[in-house]
Amino acid sequence: MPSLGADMEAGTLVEWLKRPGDAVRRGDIVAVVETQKGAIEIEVFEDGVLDRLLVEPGMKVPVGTPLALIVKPGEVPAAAPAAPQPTLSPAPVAPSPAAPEPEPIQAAGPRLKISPAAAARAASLGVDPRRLRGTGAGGAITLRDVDAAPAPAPAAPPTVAAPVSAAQAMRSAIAAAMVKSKREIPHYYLATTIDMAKAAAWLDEANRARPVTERLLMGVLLLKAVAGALKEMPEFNGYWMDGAFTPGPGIHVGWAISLRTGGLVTPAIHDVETKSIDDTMAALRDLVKRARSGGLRSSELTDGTMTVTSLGDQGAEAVHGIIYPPQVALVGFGKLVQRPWAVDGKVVVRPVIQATLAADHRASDGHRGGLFLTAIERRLQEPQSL
Amino acid sequence: MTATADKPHLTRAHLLELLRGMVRIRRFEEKCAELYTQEKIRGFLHLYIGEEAIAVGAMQALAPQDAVIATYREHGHALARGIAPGPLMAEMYGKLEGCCRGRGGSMHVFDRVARFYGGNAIVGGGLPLAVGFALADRMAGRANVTACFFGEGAVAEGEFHESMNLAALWKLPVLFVCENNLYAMGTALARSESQTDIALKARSYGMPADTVDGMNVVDVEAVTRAAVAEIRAGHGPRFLECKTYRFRAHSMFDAQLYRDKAEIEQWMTHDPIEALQTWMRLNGFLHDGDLDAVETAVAEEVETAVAFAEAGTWEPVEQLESFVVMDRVPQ
Amino acid sequence: MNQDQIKAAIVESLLSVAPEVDPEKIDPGKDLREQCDLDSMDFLNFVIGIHHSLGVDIPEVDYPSFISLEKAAAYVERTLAVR
Amino acid sequence: MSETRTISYRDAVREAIRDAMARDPRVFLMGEDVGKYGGCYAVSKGLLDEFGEERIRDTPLSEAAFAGAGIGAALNGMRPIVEIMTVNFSLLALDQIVNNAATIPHMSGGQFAIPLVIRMATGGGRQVAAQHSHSLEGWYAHVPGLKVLAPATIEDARGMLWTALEDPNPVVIFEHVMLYNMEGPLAADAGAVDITKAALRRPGTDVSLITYGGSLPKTLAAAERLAGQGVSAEVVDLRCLRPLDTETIVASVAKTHRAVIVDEGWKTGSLAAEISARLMENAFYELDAPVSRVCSAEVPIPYPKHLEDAALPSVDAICRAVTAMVAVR
Repeated sequence: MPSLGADMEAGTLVEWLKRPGDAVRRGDIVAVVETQKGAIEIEVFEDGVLDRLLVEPGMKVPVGTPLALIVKPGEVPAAAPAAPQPTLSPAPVAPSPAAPEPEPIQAAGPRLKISPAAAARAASLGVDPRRLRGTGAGGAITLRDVDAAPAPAPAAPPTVAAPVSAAQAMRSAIAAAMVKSKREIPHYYLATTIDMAKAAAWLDEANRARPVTERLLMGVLLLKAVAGALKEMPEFNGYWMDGAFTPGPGIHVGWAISLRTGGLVTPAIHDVETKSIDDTMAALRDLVKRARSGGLRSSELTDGTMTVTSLGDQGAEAVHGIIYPPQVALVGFGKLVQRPWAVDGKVVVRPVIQATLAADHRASDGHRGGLFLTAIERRLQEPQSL
Repeated sequence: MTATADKPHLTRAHLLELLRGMVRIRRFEEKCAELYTQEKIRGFLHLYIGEEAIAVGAMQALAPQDAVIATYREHGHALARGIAPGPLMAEMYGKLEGCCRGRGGSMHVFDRVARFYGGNAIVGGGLPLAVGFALADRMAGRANVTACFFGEGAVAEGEFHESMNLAALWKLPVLFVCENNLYAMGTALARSESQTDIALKARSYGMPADTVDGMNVVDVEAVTRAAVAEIRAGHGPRFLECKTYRFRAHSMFDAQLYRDKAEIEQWMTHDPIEALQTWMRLNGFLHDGDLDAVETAVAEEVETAVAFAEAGTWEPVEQLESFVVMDRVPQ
Repeated sequence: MNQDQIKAAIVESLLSVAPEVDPEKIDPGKDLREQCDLDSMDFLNFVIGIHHSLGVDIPEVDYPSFISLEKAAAYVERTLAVR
Repeated sequence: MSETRTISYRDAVREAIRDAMARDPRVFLMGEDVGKYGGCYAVSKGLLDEFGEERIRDTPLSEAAFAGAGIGAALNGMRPIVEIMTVNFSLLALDQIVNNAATIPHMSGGQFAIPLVIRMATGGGRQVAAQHSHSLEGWYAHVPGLKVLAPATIEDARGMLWTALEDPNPVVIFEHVMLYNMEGPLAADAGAVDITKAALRRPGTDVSLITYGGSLPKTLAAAERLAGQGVSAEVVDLRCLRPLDTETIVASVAKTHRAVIVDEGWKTGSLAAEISARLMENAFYELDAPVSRVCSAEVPIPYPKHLEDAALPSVDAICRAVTAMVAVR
């Protein structure tokens, strides 16, 4: 029974494709074996004649057990070993076929120097430790390194030291997450344009009285408005896992931050709906600053319960985002623009913003999505209550 | 026969009891040797054959509340102290029904009821324990005696001298019984001691000491009774040197290269059992059929003991670690 | 505080929000937000950094004065001189 | 919190002995110079006058005999406290302690227990050289059938003895010579303490410093210094060297992910080695760095002060071990 993978301990012979007396050539498929990973064809690596079958179909035998005897041309058949014994006979079938699983990237290299605790945490977070640089004694990868590592999904504070590989790693992580999202999540999209005159006026007024360190940005009003709407309609806050919706443990809003060195991260601000607007602003400022300097923790990068992406004043007017799995919703804001706007039957110029919702149709429907955008809009008309 | 008088009462019944006590040890141990070759008994097996008069004679002088501490050659003392042959044999088998659940084996016999505290297989190691036993009795105001048996090999150990000194210094109620069989395993006394008069060593600590023919059970009993009476009266420790000889090898795996066959044969003419029989017969204490009756009774005891051991069970391995840490002091 | 120290402090604040930037390559006369791809949050952090290191208060209406390194340095110099 | 008073470790041990003697007439103290002299370390000073020669019993220099006598007396109903001047001298009594005290309950199939307490001084630091300074408690901690304690605080010096006397097993208590003069607060109503659990002497998050006995004050001092360097060290006092409280050790390391063991014994075959092995067995996947040990240099403890200092674990050595583990960035 050939070892078809490091974790294979035994296999069940399903059928023989050759009979005793048949000539076999290197590369021939002689049997089918059922393993814990499914049925696998068994090839031989010798030329000769199949002399005797040692294992009957239906028998489960450990790896290493001879399945059959092959007699090479001109060779006299040796006495068969008592079947099935895990001993080597003159010419056991298929001693070591190519492993069906792809080999780990560094399989042949030196053993990775990583602390046991760091290895365990990396495994639980899905972080590939071979991509990390160790800062522990002797260059060992420690818990700190794992915590500071790019999360497996779109994430990673790039370091100046290794921009190329980090950026590549992030790119591939983003690619994996986005492909998974587009493949698995049935997105639906809604959009609405929101009059931001009241919010802008309130913001100007508020900031005029504030020292520079306490000033607010429009982004924080948007964030608070979304958090309030999420509290009202919790079906947009949480995860789709194992075929069902699980509400998030809190309203932890992921904030998409585009990195100038490439890629983006979506670190979460925890419990936004219970934070004051000033605290939310402080958290957001801190988060952006740390995203720029590479100080984000991997846990921040993975525990958002929904995501907001705001393109800001340099961006486009609307964004139709891709949900970050296993979340179920993403709200996008375009840039603030001055547009003609009908008020009381007259056209006036107003600052407006386009809000879009990308939502998982498995978790919610379009009608509810519309109400959700409306809830955001309503909140932005009462900025003093945010 | 009362056990506390300071002189033996040489009645026919008592003499027969002494005879039976020695024969019991002899036949029991002969059976042990046989069982050893059958691998029923393993480990070390040290036979007392030839020295029976000492254990049997000395035990006559002890009361039930007294304590006995012996060595790894202690089957004789255990039987003479009243430990039943069945549990003793089961202990040699290593069976759960043994007097120590089989955990001690031949060299480590303990019995709470008999106040029998080993079974100490470190030569000299039992002497400090005896001092402590006696100290406890003294402090608690109990008129008990602790009898401590050891061989002449122990005399070379520091623990012997420390214990002699401490017992004498504190006037503790200890009876030290040295069974001088002339060989410490294979080393003759003269090859290991600068002073071969062992009683003299005890006297040097101010401890009264007697030397007695250890092949004569009546003499041993008489001397022991006198010593125990002194000790119990609060006059401090006493020392007995019993001259004796072991007829068998040190243990089962011993070619006896260290002593002549002629020497062994010479000593075997002083067999304590035969000596008692002869003396009893000469003095009219041994009647026809007495010997057969003793042998028959003892044979039955030994047979019953072997059957008891054979029928015994093995302690479950799950209990391996019990009694390492005790959860209470057994009362 | 001389001009060089002021410029150094401004550059340091810029680097705290855009660590990947090479200060040598910045055109002191051009818009920082375009050159360094700063968003509003970065810009706010940049201004706050200058406030912390140089001790000048910066009203929101004066944000346009920080659009380039040159303008920012001139603004700070002026403000400090007035004090 | 009840009222406290300041008391030395020495006086706390004496109070514990006095308290035990008063509580139980079966208790007595036996050892070299415990009576007339007042104890080599003055622990039993004054007790002879109070309790008399029967119960405060000077012995000849016969470690084997009086340790064995303690075992015999315990087997025969008493609750002896045997004092051996130093652990080095206890080697003369090793036969009795290891071959008798530790084996008889098991060999006898549980027929007997040995409720005996043996106290002895241990450790270096007083320039008394290589036959009075060693830390051999790890040897005793190796032996099944013994319990081994190392009181490192005033409270434990006061409280461990009575609990040990109530224990049905032979208990060996190691008092580090450098602790006798240590003074500290003790609750007015201080009494018996648990002898099964290790104690958290200082909480921390970055590294667990696991120690016992005379090394505890040094370890606490090191933790304080490390705090000034931004390293939060947790200090675990083993208290009981056999059986070891693996649970507490593992819980601490599971929190900090790093361990430095401070043990005045020699490194080779030491208690520190045992603790390290237990961390491998029970906390391997919690470890973020190899376990480190600060032990005595592998030399007989020398006489000159500068060499003795260099041989024993020090605050500097502990800090260095921690820094090497925590601060590499």
